[in-house]
Amino acid sequence: MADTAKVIKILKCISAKIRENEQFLTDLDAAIGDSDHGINLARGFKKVDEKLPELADKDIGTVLKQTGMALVSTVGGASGPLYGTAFMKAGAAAAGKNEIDIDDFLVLIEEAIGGVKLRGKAERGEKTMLDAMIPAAGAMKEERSKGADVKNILEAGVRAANEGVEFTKTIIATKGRASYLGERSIGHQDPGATSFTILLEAIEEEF
Amino acid sequence: MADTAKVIKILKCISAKIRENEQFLTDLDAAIGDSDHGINLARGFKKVDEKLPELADKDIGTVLKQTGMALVSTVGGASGPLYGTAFMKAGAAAAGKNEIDIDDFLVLIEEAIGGVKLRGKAERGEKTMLDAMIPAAGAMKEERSKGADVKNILEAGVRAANEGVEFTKTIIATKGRASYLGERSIGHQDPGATSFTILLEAIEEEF
Amino acid sequence: MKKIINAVDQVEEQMVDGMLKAYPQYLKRVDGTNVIVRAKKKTDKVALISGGGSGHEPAHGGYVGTGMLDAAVPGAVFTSPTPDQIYEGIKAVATDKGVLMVVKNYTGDVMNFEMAADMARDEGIKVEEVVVNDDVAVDGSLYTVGRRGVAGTVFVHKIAGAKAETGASLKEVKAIAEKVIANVRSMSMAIRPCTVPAAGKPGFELGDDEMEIGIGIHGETGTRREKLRSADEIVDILLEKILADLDYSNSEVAVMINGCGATPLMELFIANNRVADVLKDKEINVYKTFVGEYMTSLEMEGFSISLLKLDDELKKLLDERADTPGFKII
Amino acid sequence: MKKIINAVDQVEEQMVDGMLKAYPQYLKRVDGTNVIVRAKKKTDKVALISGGGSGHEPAHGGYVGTGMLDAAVPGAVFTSPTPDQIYEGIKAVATDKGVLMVVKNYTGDVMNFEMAADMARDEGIKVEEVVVNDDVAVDGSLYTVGRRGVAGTVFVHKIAGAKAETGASLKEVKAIAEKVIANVRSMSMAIRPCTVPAAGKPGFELGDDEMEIGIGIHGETGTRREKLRSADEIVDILLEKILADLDYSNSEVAVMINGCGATPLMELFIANNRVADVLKDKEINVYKTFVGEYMTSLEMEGFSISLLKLDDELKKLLDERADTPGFKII
Ligand SMILES: Nc1ncnc2c1ncn2[C@@H]1O[C@H](COP(=O)(O)OP(=O)(O)O)[C@@H](O)[C@H]1O
Ligand SMILES: Nc1ncnc2c1ncn2[C@@H]1O[C@H](COP(=O)(O)OP(=O)(O)O)[C@@H](O)[C@H]1O
Ligand SMILES: [Mg+2]
Ligand SMILES: [Mg+2]
Ligand SMILES: [Mg+2]
Ligand SMILES: [Mg+2]
Repeated sequence: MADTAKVIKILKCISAKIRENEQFLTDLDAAIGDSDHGINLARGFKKVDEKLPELADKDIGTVLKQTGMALVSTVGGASGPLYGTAFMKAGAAAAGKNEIDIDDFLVLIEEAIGGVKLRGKAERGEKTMLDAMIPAAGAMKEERSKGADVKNILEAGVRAANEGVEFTKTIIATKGRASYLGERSIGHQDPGATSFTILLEAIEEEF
Repeated sequence: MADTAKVIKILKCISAKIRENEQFLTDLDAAIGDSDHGINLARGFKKVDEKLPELADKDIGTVLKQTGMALVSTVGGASGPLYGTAFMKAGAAAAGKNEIDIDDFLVLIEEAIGGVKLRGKAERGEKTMLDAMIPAAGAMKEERSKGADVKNILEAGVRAANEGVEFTKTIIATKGRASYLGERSIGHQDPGATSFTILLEAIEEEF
Repeated sequence: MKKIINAVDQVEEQMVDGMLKAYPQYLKRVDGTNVIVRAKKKTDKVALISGGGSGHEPAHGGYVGTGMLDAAVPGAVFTSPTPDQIYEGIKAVATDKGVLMVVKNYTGDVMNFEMAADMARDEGIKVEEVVVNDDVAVDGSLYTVGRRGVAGTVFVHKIAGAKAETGASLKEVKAIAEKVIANVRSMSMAIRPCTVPAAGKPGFELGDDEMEIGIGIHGETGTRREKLRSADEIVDILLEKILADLDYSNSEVAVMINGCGATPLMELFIANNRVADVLKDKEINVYKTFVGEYMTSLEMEGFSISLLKLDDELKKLLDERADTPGFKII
Repeated sequence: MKKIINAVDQVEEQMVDGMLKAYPQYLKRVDGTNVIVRAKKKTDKVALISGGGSGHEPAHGGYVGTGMLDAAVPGAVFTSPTPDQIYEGIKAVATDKGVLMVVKNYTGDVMNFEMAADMARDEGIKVEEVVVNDDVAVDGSLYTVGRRGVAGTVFVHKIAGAKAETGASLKEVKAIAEKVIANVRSMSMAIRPCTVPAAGKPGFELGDDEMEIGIGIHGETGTRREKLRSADEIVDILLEKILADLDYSNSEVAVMINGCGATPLMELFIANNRVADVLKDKEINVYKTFVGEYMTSLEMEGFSISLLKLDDELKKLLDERADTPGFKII
């Protein structure tokens, strides 16, 4: 179970981890993109950090929506609208809620994925963040259906996300900037899939 | 004694030596100038080379004047007008002559120096080609007054020119491009003094 | 990283400040944003707005002015601006005739501009969009997100800007912009990479005898790496791809030889020397040539060639007066 | 050496060819030379001629056109043109009103131009000369050949060009050129050297954390080497020297922030941001600012600041229409 305070704690942890990995994510983007993914997300989550204090007495839906709006208005590039939409969709699904459990969380993740797909017009297998998001959601749903506990569910999600990142190394990008490289994109992991995995790791740590 | 054929042979030797030293002279100019002295002179003496065949039946004055004009119209920069004027002045002094001896040669050198001084408004000690030319002329005149033979006279000239080059390392430039460097020009030899020394070495070899 | 800057997190802001202080007769800022608009708002025409990451100067702020853009929205270096900034730009220049957004075809740019357009439409502003995709380096096939927008975008600004200045309707301005897009193709190469300030190191490394062919404008590698060749051979490689993509035969063209940011003009002219010869050989008539830095990638060294196929209408609009800091037609 | 060229001994010729092919509406060549003249000779005015080594593009060929030069004579890279070429240029543009040569103060340039002037005078052509020496990096003391001519030269072209266009006499045009020279000061720095193509290697080496202060426009080292500093600190160093050399207090100025060839416009704008602030602080009023590449040194990275002190006459002439490939005032 997570209340607003916990959600805020999770968001702080996400923010810290993303900002720690700024250079790493930027370097990944240098290989197959334009050297800004870490910079973009770090700028965005810095803004999120600044906004969180004033959200302490809001419902979870509002917290997530405001997080999404902060990202949309600071990140820019492709990942700004995508992560922004993801958080805003999750926020909409959590509207009015002051507590969420793991089932709610799985719904939010589904909503977030739906938002990313719609906004980016992409599917799994195109070497994007979706290649970490979709398998992670699938694995978590499966663990849940087996009756696993929260910790195991989230661990399974992180594992699947990491496998998704590994998988992105083996495929050609057909969406986003990396698609311009054609064959040259093979061998490199997708920055967005990587940043999502970092984000999920933070959730796993703090949920 | 040198007739037109010999003068042409000397000029060919000068040209060959200057062109061999193109990179060396350019590197010297890189240190305290603009990296073009060797390139400039090589371009000029290439043109002289092309012109020499048609001068075979001309008097020495004409050969030297034409050499000067070829240099003026191809070298550019500071050294073009200076070397060009030097050869044209020497040519004027040799007008109509079909043979010159060492005494004539010393007159031609004096004329050349006068031309350079006038054109460049410089004196000895300003870190220019004059710092090789003037001591070389002085040393040759002295050897001559002692009754030395042609070989010894020219050797003395080359020695003095080389000493002049060494001397340029110790002084600040006050003329030409190197003067912009102030103290920073100390320690570097002057490209123009060096190219004159190479030229005199060619004369010594072939006279 | 060696740059003439103050701090990596201030480059965009100080760049915009420096531009505004240089050209107060042309430009001003929308308060509280980095959005650049004309010093004097024009109200009787369709407003043109463009933008994209910073690092492409003079694009796009330098093209704000008479006969070209009404607003330019710069993002962080090589990063599409955010919807709220674009929305501020749209609001600042919107007229009753509407707003045309000139967007370069990148996932981020398209998404951010479209989100902003939705916000503006909610306010009752008429907004239309064109997406420039002139880069033939990448196939516009199913397996990519389509061709990228590069230097050809400047022709869109120029010609749609001239059309807007006539008082034409949003539909007409959009149609002419789309005509330019349909008729312009570009391709680029680089011999030296660039460094995003906040990243601190170059996007890629190149050997002393190597070049990248088919680069974009965001410091990324190209479609292939090759041994460096002569200027003429490089031009031939780029032109071949451009001429294969669109039928230019028997047509008149405008040529743009665009430096990537650190390319000396001397080298651009040497490139143009070959471009002119090849086009002459192929009986493609050069109507006008533009050589310079129009759409750069920080301090990247390299160049792009853009060919715009012209008809009488496009020629006339290309020749119309333009008075902006970065592009002038007298 | 990494350059987009064909052969080191062809760069000057192919550069001029490429420039002429880009701008046939503005430029043509004097047959058998590399001299660039206006496509249409103007006969009712004093003819302005300038030149110098190549490698400074757009200078000087790019400034040939209405309101600026009548002829530009390019030499080999960084090497003054020869008297015979300059003489051809003078002959091609000479009018009954006479010819004004705008020469930058370098031993070579001055000697070659003066030899050409002598040749032209022998033919009965009226020729006068002004020598530009705006670079305050070097003292104009007894121990040098005086200050160098650098980017401030472009202001001389512009203003003397505008004056000539009015039909003024040779004496008047020369006087206004000298007024500009008396009132313009410049200073430069670099963070990356350049390579003369035929030399094959850079004129100097700089560490990753070093800069040269007080460079000229021929790829040479400056008056001193320092640790690289912030853009603002660099501007302060350059401006201090300029402002100490001429009394600009309570005056209006034109500012030129000139890139050395490989400096991204972003960095020039960041520099201008500081220049504008400092001048404001000192109550020196900026009348007009020019940011771009006006007088380059191949692919050198760095910039110069030029300040021209204005009065009403200079302001008016600065604002006159100019239409050349490299400089336009509408
Ligand atoms: N259409 C898309 N759908 C989903 N994710 C995408 C899409 N396009 C790009 N991405 C993700 O965005 C990441 C790049 O983000 P970022 O570098 O911040 O933006 P940009 O590509 O505009 O520079 C990619 O690694 C990829 O995971
Ligand atoms: N005023 C002068 N008098 C005599 N020699 C000079 C003068 N100015 C320059 N020089 C000589 O010219 C040389 C440089 O020639 P060069 O590099 O070809 O021309 P530039 O300096 O125009 O690039 C110097 O090394 C110096 O010897
Ligand atoms: Mg990116
Ligand atoms: Mg030199
Ligand atoms: Mg980006
Ligand atoms: Mg020189």
